[in-house]
Amino acid sequence: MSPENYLYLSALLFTLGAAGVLLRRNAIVVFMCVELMLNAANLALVTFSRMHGNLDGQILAFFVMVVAAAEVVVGLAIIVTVYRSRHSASVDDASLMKL
Amino acid sequence: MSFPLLTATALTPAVGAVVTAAVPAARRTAAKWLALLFSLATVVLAAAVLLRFDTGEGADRFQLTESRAWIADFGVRYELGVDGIGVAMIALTALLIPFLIGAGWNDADPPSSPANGQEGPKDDEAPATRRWRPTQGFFALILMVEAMVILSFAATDIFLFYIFFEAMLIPMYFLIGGFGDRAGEQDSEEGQARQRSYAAVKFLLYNLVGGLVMLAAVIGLYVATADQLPEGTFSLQAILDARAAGELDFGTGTERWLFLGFFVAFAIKAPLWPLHTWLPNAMGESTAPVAVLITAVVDKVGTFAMLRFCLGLFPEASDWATPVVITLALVSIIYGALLALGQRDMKRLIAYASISHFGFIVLGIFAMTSQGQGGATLYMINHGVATAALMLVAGFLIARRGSRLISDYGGVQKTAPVLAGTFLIGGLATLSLPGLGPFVSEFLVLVGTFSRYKAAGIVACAGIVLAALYVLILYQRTMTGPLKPGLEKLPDLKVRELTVVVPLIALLIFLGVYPKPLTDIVDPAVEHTLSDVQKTDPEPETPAVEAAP
Amino acid sequence: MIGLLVGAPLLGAAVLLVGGRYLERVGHWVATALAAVSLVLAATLFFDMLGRDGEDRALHQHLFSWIPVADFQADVAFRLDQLSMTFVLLITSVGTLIHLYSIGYMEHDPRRRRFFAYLNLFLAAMLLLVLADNYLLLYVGWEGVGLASFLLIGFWQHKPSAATAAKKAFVVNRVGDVGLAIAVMLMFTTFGSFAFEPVLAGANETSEGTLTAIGLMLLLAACGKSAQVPLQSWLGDAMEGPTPVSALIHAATMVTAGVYLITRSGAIFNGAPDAQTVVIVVGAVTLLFGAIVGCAKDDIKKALAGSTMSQIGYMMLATGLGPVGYVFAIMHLVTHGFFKAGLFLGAGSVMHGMNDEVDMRRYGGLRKYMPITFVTFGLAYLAIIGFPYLSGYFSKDEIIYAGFSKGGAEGWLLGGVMLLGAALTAYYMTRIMLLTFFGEKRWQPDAQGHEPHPHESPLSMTIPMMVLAVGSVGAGFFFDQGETFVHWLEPVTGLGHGDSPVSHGMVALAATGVMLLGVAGAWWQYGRRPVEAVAPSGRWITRAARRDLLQDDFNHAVLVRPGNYLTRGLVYLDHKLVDGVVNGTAASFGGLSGRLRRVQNGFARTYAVSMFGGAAVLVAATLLMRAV
Amino acid sequence: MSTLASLAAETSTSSGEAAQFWVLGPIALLGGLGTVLMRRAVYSALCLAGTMVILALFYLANGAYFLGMVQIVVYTGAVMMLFLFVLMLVGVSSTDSLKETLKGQRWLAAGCALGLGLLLVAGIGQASTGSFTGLAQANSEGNVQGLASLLFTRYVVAFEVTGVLLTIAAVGATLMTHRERLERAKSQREQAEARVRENKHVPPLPAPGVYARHNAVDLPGLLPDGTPSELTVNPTLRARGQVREVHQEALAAVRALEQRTNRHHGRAEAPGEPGGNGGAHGANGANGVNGKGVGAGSAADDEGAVTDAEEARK
Repeated sequence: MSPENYLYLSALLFTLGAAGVLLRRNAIVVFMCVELMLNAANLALVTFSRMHGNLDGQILAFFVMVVAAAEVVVGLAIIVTVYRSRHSASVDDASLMKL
Repeated sequence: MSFPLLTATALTPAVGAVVTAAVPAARRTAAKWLALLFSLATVVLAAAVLLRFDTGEGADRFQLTESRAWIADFGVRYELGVDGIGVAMIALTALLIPFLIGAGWNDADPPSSPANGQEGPKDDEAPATRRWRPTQGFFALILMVEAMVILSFAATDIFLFYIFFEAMLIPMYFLIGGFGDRAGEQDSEEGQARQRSYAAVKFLLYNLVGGLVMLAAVIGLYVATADQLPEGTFSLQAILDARAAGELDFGTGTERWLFLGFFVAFAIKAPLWPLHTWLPNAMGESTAPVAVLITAVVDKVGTFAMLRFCLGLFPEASDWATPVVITLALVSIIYGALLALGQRDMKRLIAYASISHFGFIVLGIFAMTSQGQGGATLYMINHGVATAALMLVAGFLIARRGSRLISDYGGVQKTAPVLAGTFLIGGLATLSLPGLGPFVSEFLVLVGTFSRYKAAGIVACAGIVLAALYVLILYQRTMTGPLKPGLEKLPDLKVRELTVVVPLIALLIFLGVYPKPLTDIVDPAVEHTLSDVQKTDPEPETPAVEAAP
Repeated sequence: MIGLLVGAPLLGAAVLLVGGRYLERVGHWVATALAAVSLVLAATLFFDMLGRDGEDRALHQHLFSWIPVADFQADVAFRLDQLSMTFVLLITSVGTLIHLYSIGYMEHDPRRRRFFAYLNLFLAAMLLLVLADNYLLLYVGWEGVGLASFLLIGFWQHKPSAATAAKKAFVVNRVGDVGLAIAVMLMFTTFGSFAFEPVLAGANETSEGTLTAIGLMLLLAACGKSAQVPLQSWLGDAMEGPTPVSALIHAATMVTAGVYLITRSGAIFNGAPDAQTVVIVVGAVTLLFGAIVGCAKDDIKKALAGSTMSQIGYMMLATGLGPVGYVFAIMHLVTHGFFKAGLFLGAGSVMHGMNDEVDMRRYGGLRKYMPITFVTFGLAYLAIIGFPYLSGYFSKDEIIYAGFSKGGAEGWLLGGVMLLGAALTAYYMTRIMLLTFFGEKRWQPDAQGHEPHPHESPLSMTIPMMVLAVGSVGAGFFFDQGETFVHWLEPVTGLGHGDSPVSHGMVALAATGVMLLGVAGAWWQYGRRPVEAVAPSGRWITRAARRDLLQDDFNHAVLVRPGNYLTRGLVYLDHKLVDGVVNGTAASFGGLSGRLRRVQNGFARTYAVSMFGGAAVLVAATLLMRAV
Repeated sequence: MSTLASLAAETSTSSGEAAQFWVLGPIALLGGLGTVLMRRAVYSALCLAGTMVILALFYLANGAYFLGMVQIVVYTGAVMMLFLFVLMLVGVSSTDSLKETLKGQRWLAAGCALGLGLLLVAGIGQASTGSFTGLAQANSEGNVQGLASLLFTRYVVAFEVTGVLLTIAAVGATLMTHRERLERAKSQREQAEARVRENKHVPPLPAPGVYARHNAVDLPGLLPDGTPSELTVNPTLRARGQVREVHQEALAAVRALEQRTNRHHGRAEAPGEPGGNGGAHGANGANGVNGKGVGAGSAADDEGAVTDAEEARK
């Protein structure tokens, strides 16, 4: 088997994550789906690094993780605040950005 | 450089505007007097311009010139200068404004004050307008418009002209939208407000579109000059010289496009059929002085600019466009007159009459004869004065009765003979009765047109008859016949109103009887314009043998 | 000097109009005095002119340059030659008399001051018209008299009929004025000038076509001012004005301006036979038209108005004949000025005595009540029907003779027409005479129910009537003595001698014959048996004539109604089409933006979808890039 | 460990790895699907955690030992736990309906996702290269050392920046979630006074479930006519939608009990009682009144109760 299968897997996971982001209304779930996409990307990166035989891909994946962590922290904080003020975690309820 | 007289003339009303606007809300009357004062000062300065202007042989075309570098990168300069036409127009503008201020003395008082021509409430009344200062604003805006207009008459730098040409719109917009005449007992307060804002927006949009097209043309002009001359310029004089020296020649195509760009803007400003529909709304909804300001002062910038820029910059293109323009002018003449006949609203009637008159002016300009263009210039002035007289008196009448509908009036001459008389004189001036100013100009325009385009001249003559019809019908319906109910104790003209109207009428008569001073000023400029377009008056078929008397 | 001639009444008008109510009491006297002043001036000028011999009698006065634009040089300059002198005398004398008359006639009118101001204004304008040295200045006077007539016809503005009549008069005149304007332009383009001398001098080396065009335009103007077919319709309604006005403007002076214009432009018409023919036709048609109308009207003033038209038709016709006719046209004009003014003043005094009743069928037997009026009116009557050796007799017969002298069939035709006209004249004038002064009294109480009791008018009214009566009796004889008048005018108008198939005597005989015929006819109808106070329906021709031969119905159908539809249609179009296009554009933009706004629905997920869609497109693009 | 290392070192994948892939790959996919499709957030969180663990294994298989560990420790261990905490804050068992509210969103989403996926797959397929160079010499002196050398040499700047980023994130999160008290907290006395002043809940709220056979907090107490009173349950539960249904038979049993007692005392049916259940939801306000009547006899606070019942229903 060739490591490309990992790539295919990551593509599928990424797609799943995307679909989730688009479909789910619960902000937290949407957030998880984003995480899923990030992980898929990471998988791809790791696989690349293996295919190219250098560690830059892994470094990149590492950074992605860090950033993801930061993002999660802030994002969840946001969600909590929104929930406090609106008593709802649905992304559709926060639809004030229209005329 | 000598004392910048033109700048001073334009600056005075501008300063006046600022000062007037700064008057505290409670001191309305003070603001009025201030505005009047400044406008009179402007008149003095304009008179100085008139005197300093040299009409002698060999006097150079543009005089009292000022020139300062402004935006060096684009060759934009602050260049002022007047030829005979400009002087005349500046004089007209400066002269009219004080009358407009006098006529609009109470138009901008807070609604609490009685509208029917009596003096407004004392200053300590009307607490409603402590913060909002409509009166001050009204007069300040009028002065602001005056400044802009004078500058655009004096600007010889095309970009500079464009700026003032556009900037004029802003105060006009607020004047139209902000201050309606209180004539509309037929419809509700906010109904009026809606119509007013509709009119104002329409005015703005029309003129902005025109201005946009013109801006494109202005830039095009710069580009054209930039790639033929050492460096691009906006200066009218420079371009004229360059063309005279043969260094500058936009190709036929370019020239025609540029011409169109300018012409459309001016044709909107001086409403030419079919771009006229903003005028009736604007004049109908605004107060009488503002209506006069629109038609007698602001719109003149359009015709003036046709004469100075369209013909001066693009002679071949003007020649090329002449048939179309003349046709449009004829249509405007007849069409405006017919629509005036069909109006039920006094002010709209006058507006359509003005459209007809603007048709005459444009006709005269593009007849390309010295009579035609001289007549057109006189026409601008005479029409300004005549419309002012008619419209202001109509305004007084409307203020008394509170309605613009002709059908609400009748037999006024019984209760207010003086008002009726002045109204009639204004009307007769509008139908260009010999002995009053407009006749001279109208006849000159007709002769000028006729000597080159016979058919056009004859068609235009139909305008004379129609003018008689709409004016006399208006007079008959409003002033004669049995007295309509509600007019029983209609007061006659007050002293203030008389002081406004009488000088105008005197001026009309003077211009009708002895226009020579004016023609002496205008003629050289017209000759210059004609030489720009390389035209000469057609020779008479069989020159008369001078029979010794 | 000449300027003063115009200036005096103008000053009067200005003073009276501006002076306001301080002049209420003396205003009319001021006006009359100023009219008299110009009369005196005219007289002095006249005798001064008699002092010089034929050729250099013309006086010129250049006041100031009016409109100088390049070649277009319009001056305010006067020219006083025999022709204008004649008019000046007529205008000032009749004018002064009528001022005098009006003092009595308008005594009870609250706005008398303004009336006199207008009268003065008219005098000034009319004098300007006849004294002008170029066609443009003449045009000023031309419209000036139009304005004065507008103001005076509509003087009783509270009467809608008066206001309408005034407007009608002005507008119809405006149509004629356009003719004059175009004529002036043609002159400018042709001769490079429009002063009398260059134009008339240059006339004979210009193409006939141009001359014809100018001539026709002048004729159009003349038709408007002189109420000739087809622009005659205003004259009848103009009778709404006060009677002195009708006498001065619509009988004696203004309406004859057309004749003056054509005579003045003789040189042009001489060069344009076609134009002359048209003039003749117009004159002939109007002659009959007016006469027929005059026969049918029961309103005394309208009947006289018809008569005026008819008489002016005579003059027109004469001018159309060229040099043969000019002199006699003017001569008839002057005599007509006298007797027609006399007739109108008489009618005015009758109305004055009858509570402004105008229907002749309500008069009858007035000779006992107002003898002076009767006598003066009668003399004028005899004069107009051409009773031998009264003024009408000379002037009219000369014209008829000139008509015959045109020669050939047309000569006979013209002569016949004019004789017929003479007969009709005699008929309707006699009718008026009989209905008004003879028979038994037929008047009833008016609407307010007070019985009119006819009385003679005050002296201020009767004196002018007497003077005019004298004039109408003597003028013709005086003029004809040794052909004074002919020699007087000859230097200006020239004089032609046609060869007439018939002699003067025969013409005079025929004229008198038909005159007697007409009188007899009128007597047969109205003299023998009492007249019914209500007009019988009459035959179709009568009914038509009562309605001015349907001219108004014609105008209304052909011009007014279509005009109204046109304006209404245009107003609609302007709103819907011209304006609609603009508003439509604006509306469409508004709608579009409204639609686009919906896209921004504020749902994060919708934006996310677009984001991912974009991403997908990008990926696809890159892939395609690499593929190709 | 060593086996894995040997796997990753080679330039071709062993059958063992293939087996691992083919076994774990589908599970990972299932986890992803679960994350997307589970109605309850907790479940999707758990699914995600599972997927992440599997991914960690794949990292190891790909020779990224450090990352694999980090994945398990940081991601699955820390981040997912954070998620779970937040979920608890928001309401663990709150389910959100998968019913789509935005028109056409579902189709568009499906379209975009599928299109994207297909494109990616196509891209990979296009870019596929048969052979690959393993991490043999990259990991020669250990994966962690390799990473570290890169991280502290070439990527040091990025490293510092991400550090700053993390700090900022932490501070920001605390700032955002921390709420400053603007006004002094009301003392119990003040609250009581306020209640009396606005004449609302002067007595303590009725207790949950005790009247029925259950005494769970999430079960509403029943009103005399047998309808559940929402007042009785904790608002938070209400907000989370975790109020349990009162089963119909329980209600029926209550009614039967009452009837029996009535019969036993020989009392006639109290008017309105039988219709109680039928019209319960229709006339909830009125029932609320009765309920309060039970709670505290004073008629003074009836309308207060009404309003409260209204609130509860909202």
